[in-house]
Amino acid sequence: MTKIVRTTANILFPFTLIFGLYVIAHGHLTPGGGFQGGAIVASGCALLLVAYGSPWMFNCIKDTRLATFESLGAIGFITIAFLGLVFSAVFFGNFLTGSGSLFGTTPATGSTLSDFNTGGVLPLMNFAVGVKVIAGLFVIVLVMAYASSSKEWD
Amino acid sequence: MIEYLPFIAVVAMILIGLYAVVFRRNLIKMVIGISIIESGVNLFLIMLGYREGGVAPIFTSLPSGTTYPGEMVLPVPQALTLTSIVIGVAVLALMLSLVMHIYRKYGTLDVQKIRRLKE
Amino acid sequence: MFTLESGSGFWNPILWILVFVIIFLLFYGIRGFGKSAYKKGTEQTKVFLSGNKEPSPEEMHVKASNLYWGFTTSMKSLYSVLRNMHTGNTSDYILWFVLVLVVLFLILGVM
Amino acid sequence: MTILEALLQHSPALIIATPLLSAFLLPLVSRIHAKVRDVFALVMLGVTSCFVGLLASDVLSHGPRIYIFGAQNLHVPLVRILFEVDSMGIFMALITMMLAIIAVIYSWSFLHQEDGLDKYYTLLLLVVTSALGMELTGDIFNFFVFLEISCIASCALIAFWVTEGEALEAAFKYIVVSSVGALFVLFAIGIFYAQYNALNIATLAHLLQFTFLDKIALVILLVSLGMKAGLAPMHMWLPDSYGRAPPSIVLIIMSATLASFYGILRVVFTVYGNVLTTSLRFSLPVHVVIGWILIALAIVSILIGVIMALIQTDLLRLIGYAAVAEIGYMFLAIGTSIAALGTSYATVALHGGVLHILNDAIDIGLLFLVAGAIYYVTKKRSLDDISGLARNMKFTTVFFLIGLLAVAGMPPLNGFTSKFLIYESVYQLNPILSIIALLGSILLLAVFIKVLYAAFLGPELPELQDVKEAPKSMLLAMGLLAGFAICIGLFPNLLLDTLVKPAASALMDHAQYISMVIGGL
Repeated sequence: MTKIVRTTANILFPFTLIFGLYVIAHGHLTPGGGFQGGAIVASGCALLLVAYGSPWMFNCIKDTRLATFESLGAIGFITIAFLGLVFSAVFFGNFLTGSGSLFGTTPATGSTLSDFNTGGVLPLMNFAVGVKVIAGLFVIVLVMAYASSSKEWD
Repeated sequence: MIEYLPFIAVVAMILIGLYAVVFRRNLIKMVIGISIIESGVNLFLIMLGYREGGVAPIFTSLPSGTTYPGEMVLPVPQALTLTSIVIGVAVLALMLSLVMHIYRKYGTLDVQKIRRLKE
Repeated sequence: MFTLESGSGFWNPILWILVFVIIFLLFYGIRGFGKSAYKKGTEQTKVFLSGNKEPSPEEMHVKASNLYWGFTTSMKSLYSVLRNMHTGNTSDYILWFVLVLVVLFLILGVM
Repeated sequence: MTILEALLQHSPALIIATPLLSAFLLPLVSRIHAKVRDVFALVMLGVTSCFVGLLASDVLSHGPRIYIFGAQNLHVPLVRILFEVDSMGIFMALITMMLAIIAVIYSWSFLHQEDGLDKYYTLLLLVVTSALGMELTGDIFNFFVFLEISCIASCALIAFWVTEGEALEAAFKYIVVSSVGALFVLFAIGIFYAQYNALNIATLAHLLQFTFLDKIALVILLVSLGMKAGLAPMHMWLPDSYGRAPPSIVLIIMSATLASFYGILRVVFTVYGNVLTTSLRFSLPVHVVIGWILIALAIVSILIGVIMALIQTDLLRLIGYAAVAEIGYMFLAIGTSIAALGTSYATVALHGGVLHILNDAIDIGLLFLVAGAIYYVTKKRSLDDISGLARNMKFTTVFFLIGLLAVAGMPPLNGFTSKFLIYESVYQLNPILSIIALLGSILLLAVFIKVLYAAFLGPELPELQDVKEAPKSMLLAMGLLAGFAICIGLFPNLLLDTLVKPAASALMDHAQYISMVIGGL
């Protein structure tokens, strides 16, 4: 791609990243969450992919590493569900809510300013899903782009 | 009448999608057809949860003066739609990668020619 | 434990196996009558095809698609319908789905 | 509370969570060593089977159990995801675990030269998770989610031999068919939610009125789940994908297919259980109409399955058509039991149908494993190219004979026990149906006699002179299934009394299923 496209992609990529991470982090307060934010971050990565080409991207990051991250995200999600079983005796139990510790504040009902420190295990699950979706969607786009650009087609 | 309009749109989208799957010969267009069916079903689910004049079901940012939960739109169909969208993305990615590989093996995207398995 | 009742009949595998064993023993006994005339390694055990040489395995091999030739030939009209039905076209698979859906809609809609 | 009680209480969740967790751990485990990965998959499935067994022993003695995700008690409004486990669900879960363990044992030798096996085992465990989820869930939307997971994961597994164009074609057909089917299921779920504001199966069954929209939802659910179960004339994807997937995978896909069949049972008997006796126009009750629709489609399945199987030359594809016929028998049994609801032979038909689910899994599974063994040693798919294998593959031949007799419903093997119940009960509904079913069985026997003659008997071809017997783990897997076939054939009542009759009565007794949830509110 031309220098104009690459420069634009360079400028836009951090903003996309920040916005995606914001959507993941505020998943328990506003519309959005792990999947939506992950999709935004992955689309930012896809922007870089388009601008710089898949062989360059393939040199930067290996698809096996992304697959490992995807597994880690899924494992994190299920581990939190298992922790619910351990601490509150229910699978997927929300053992952090109301505890006063991490993400443990109980929010006030009605129109309040969003309190980030609420939601119990939901933000943690959003992070786990976010990691999985970023890695998963990006590996799909990367492998597809690499396969369709390779010379085997002819 | 106007309140039935979205449901007519749902049926129309499902029929358009089915038309694309059944009568279009290009594999990519069939995949698009399935996506249209999926959008139709998602629109249907979203319509079920709509309340006239309702606000978004966000617990902490209700406009002042509204009461919980009578004036929110229903959140459950939105959660269902979200799940369905996530699944739809996975199905779409899988179908497109299969189409890529099929094109590599068969050299065509015409569904009439991709029928080595028959009878 | 062995008897399966269906309300109008019953099925007992042990009885069946007993009958089977008895029939097998009978046949084995009958087979024993001819056993004394059988000598291994003589002309008696060679293949005899009216004096012709025994063909090679490839020539003797009856292919699976030729088995039941009579049945498939006599049912040709049925098979041509079924072959036309199984087009292998993905669109047709969905078309059948839609057709069955419409027919059942009509049946339950009339009811 | 002892540890056993705690495990029992949480076993519905653990049954889903264990294979799911191990599915995502597998890519990491497989980095250690390939052997560790294979053992890990088997051990995790073993642990899951222990939970299933524990839950089964409790459910069979103490009645259905519910498990609420994320909360201790039920609250109004019921928005929680529930798992409701009754005898029918646990019976299906046992079948799924049996198929999964045998498939893993088989794939040790069968696929040991292939690469990409870490993803293979991950997807395999995902399909097992989704099948178990479909069978244990008490929430209809959750059912849809597991249905879609099974579609996606089994499609990727069908395309496992990605270098063959036909495998890709089969996978594409499968994903198109099953995603369209699943989207229609979602549409039907939307119709339910629009009317009753509920997604829980028990609540839905409690509230259902059989309005016009419910009729539409019933038709959509019957047809789309029937398509996923391989009911003719929507069966065409089934021989394609069964014939092109690795045979160890066919067992796994079969468990997903049978879970869709279970979905039909659950929809008809439980969700529509209250309204089955409502009269429609011409004073015909609902159950007669639905029953005869299912019987008609079942007869079509049996006939198309056996007649098309007769002209196949590709062995795996041939068995795929035989699987269509076997599914026809299952639908014939439940169609009879619905059409004749209330009579004594309806119960017998249901017993036959439920037992036939297990027998179909064993028989067709055994035949696929044998066909896979033939493919493994000869690398040939077509029956035209193989001959005289019995000389070198003695065990495989014996297993094939057992599978042949079992699938054709010959006494004293397991296929006969369930088909006997089906013939006897269908005869009382309509003798002609019974005759057609018998004719189907005879044709099925003819089909497999052809395979026996073409593959195992006949002259020994020169290029097949030095074939060897299949490896030990494949023989073990086939032997296990053959052992099940003989045991069920010899002791039919043992299984019928312990598992099948409770499962059938759990289906018939929808009031108990409903009261488990409604009573707790």
